[in-house]
Amino acid sequence: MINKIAPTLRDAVAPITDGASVMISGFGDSGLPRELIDALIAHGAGDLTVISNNAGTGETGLARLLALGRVRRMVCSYPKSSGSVVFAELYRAGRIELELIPQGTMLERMRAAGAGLGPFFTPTGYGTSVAEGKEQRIYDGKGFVLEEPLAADFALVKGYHADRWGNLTYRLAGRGFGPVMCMAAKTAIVQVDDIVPLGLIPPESVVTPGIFISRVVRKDA
Amino acid sequence: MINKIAPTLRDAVAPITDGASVMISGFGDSGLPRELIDALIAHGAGDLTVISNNAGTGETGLARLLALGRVRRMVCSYPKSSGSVVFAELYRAGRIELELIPQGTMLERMRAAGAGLGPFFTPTGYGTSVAEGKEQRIYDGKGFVLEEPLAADFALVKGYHADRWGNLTYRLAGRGFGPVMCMAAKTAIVQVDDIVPLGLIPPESVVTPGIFISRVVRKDA
Amino acid sequence: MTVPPKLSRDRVAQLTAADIAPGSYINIGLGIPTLVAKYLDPAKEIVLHSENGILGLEGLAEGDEGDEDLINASKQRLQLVRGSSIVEQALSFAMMRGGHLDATILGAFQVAMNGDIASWSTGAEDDIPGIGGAMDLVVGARRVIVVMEHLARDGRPKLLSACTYPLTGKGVVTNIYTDMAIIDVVPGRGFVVRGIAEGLSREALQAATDAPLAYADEVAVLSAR
Amino acid sequence: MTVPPKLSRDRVAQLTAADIAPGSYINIGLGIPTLVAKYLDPAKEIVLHSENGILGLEGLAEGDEGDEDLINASKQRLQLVRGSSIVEQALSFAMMRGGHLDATILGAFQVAMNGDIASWSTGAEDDIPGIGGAMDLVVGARRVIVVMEHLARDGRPKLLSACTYPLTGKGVVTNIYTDMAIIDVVPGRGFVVRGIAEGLSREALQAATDAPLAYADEVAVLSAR
Repeated sequence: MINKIAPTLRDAVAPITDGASVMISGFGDSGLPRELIDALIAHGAGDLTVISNNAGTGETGLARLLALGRVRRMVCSYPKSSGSVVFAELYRAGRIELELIPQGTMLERMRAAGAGLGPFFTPTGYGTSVAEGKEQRIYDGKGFVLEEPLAADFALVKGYHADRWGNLTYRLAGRGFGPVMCMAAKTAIVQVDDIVPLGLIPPESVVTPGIFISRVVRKDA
Repeated sequence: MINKIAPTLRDAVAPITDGASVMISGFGDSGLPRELIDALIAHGAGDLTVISNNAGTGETGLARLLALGRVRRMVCSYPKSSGSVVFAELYRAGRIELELIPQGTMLERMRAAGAGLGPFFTPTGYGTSVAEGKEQRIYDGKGFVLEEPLAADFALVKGYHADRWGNLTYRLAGRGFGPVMCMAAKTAIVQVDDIVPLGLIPPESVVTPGIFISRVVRKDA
Repeated sequence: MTVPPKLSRDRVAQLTAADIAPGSYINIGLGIPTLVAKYLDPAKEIVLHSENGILGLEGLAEGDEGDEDLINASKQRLQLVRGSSIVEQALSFAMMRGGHLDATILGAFQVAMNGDIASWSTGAEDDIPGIGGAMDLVVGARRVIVVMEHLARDGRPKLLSACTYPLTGKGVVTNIYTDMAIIDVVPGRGFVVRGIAEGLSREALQAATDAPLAYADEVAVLSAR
Repeated sequence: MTVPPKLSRDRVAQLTAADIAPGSYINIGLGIPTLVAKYLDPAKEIVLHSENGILGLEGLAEGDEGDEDLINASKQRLQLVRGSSIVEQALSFAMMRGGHLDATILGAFQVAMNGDIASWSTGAEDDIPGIGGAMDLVVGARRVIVVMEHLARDGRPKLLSACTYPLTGKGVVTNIYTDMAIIDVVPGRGFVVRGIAEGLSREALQAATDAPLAYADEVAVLSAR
């Protein structure tokens, strides 16, 4: 019997090791897997590469993970939301590496990794500093930059409902980065509001099929 | 007021001109826009490039379009389903051009066109005749072939429900090629079982948002 | 000497909004652009896109707290309109990069006469860089509309022969709405003024612009309200 | 001379099915592979993938006509199981190419000792070529399992030193189940037999194979039923 349900948040993040790369869903506060991040903080893994659109705000969640010195490298598109104080301090002090990627390129690089594609040409960033050092090409009269797939060891994702096969729905625009991160990570770990009986999510309403998911866990487990 | 509803099938296909490239959804009989194909036959446009997974079976629909000599060039992955007699005869007689593409590459080339990407490297077909004459590259120890985006002037797609903004759902696995074809065609024309009032399709259930759609039409209109 | 007449932020937003065709799909960025939404005629059914995957947004009703999973790129809470849709973010960026948006309306630090735009970094040493979705928007939208003040806070021109800050996109801007003028970027011609604030002289506009200005056959006089 | 003992198509399918781990996501192709589904133990909850975007399929109940929008790659009508999902075809191929399927089980014209497979064209002049999803499956699935007869209809070996027909994929096959043997393709070693039909001699198996055969430390004897 397929059973991807982890009994607790703690169990869900247990396989994350020092030095791992971890994708974290979310766009600002929307779609952010708060409970899984807290579990990761409690778990203690460090020297992490975190791949997430933003770099945390305030003093909790991702910002706290950063403040505790657990993150060696941040890969994101926009680490300067208002309230991203912790990241700014670490960055100015030279205590964290930053790979800055246009958001669409970040999404597409993750999708390429999940979809088994190699590098691809995108027009985004052509003629800007983002393109420096990268292969460039004119195609159909337009400039393109070659970008590589972006995979990760783990993804921490916020879903809405899941069943024991790992079939997932998301809540409103909390969907966001979830689907591509689940594809691009070797081990996708998803927190949900509710785990429902198999068959309850209509087949056409499943947004991310269980094939991409390793573990699901209730956010209050 | 946005109103993408075409009053009749005939109106829906009216803009298709001689020499146009036309994507047609469907996987075998599933997801095939039969009524739009019949309207295209009645409309009379010829010298077409048709991009569709299969090349028609029996004597109706796409097979009839082929039999009438309206198609100059067929782009597909699998033109040899049982019953693809019309295509086989034309092909053996040298009366139709064929571009044969692995199905996943066909889908991904359409997606690239719709998503504004340039060429991309895919492992599919590496080391086979499909890769001949194409740029190839070893990446991460694996062989890849460079493939180009595949766009079209029109797409004829079978949807299930639509509203006047063109928001779409599909029926079961009839979904298939629909979403990528709607993205990749300049003008996406969609037949549906029913046109519903705006707001009736729940926002999270819309599979293809109206931004990708030019016209929707009831299949019996 | 009198202060040169300038249009209010709201007036600039209003002029921009008036120029969006009915039924357009548009993305609206931070700064003055957020005001544009206020002036869109509801009868025109212009659909707002937000990069996190939403098509069809509007401001919250008075007193409504909104939902944390219904926000726009500025992280403001909004609500869905009738006919809205929600998709995954990769598909949202396919809309942006793939030429499906009729227009993106955004602010900028600098715009050059060849259509270059600098909007994400001043290149200052202690600057925390952040790109977000801006590079995807400017490379993909059919029209790239910059809405900004004509002069920087320190009084330096923001419309230039060439940008000095790091670029967001190359040769992409199509129209500029400022508190002094409406200017199109025309390939081969550069900045072409098609509207000028009432009471503002062409000399004063040129003095505020660090690149040569051409004028359209018809130049509208933009009243203060 | 007696006819060399061969396993039935059903027995080959059964042996293949027994070798799929519980909870696997697998794709099953045309020919003998379709029989494999019949022998999968329901308790193992093995999830069948169909390239048109379905995960979780099973045969129709007796007398059920099925639905034209619920078919598999062979265009047979099937039904959904509890826990199934339906996605767009581009995402379905992302599963295939992206290494998310545990196994693909397909037929072949030829397999070479380096793992090359030829399954889509005999290269004959009047052949209508058709690739479908085969090239994506073999390049992406974690295991590529070929199920076929050991010899072609004309008696020629299908397991070769090198394929002569156009390739579907290069160096991709991991396991082969035939009516004579179970053979793994091991990089650097080539064909390694780990099961042989009861009553069949190693000499007879070698004679039916146009490439050198190595043997695993333990070679199972495959009974006729």
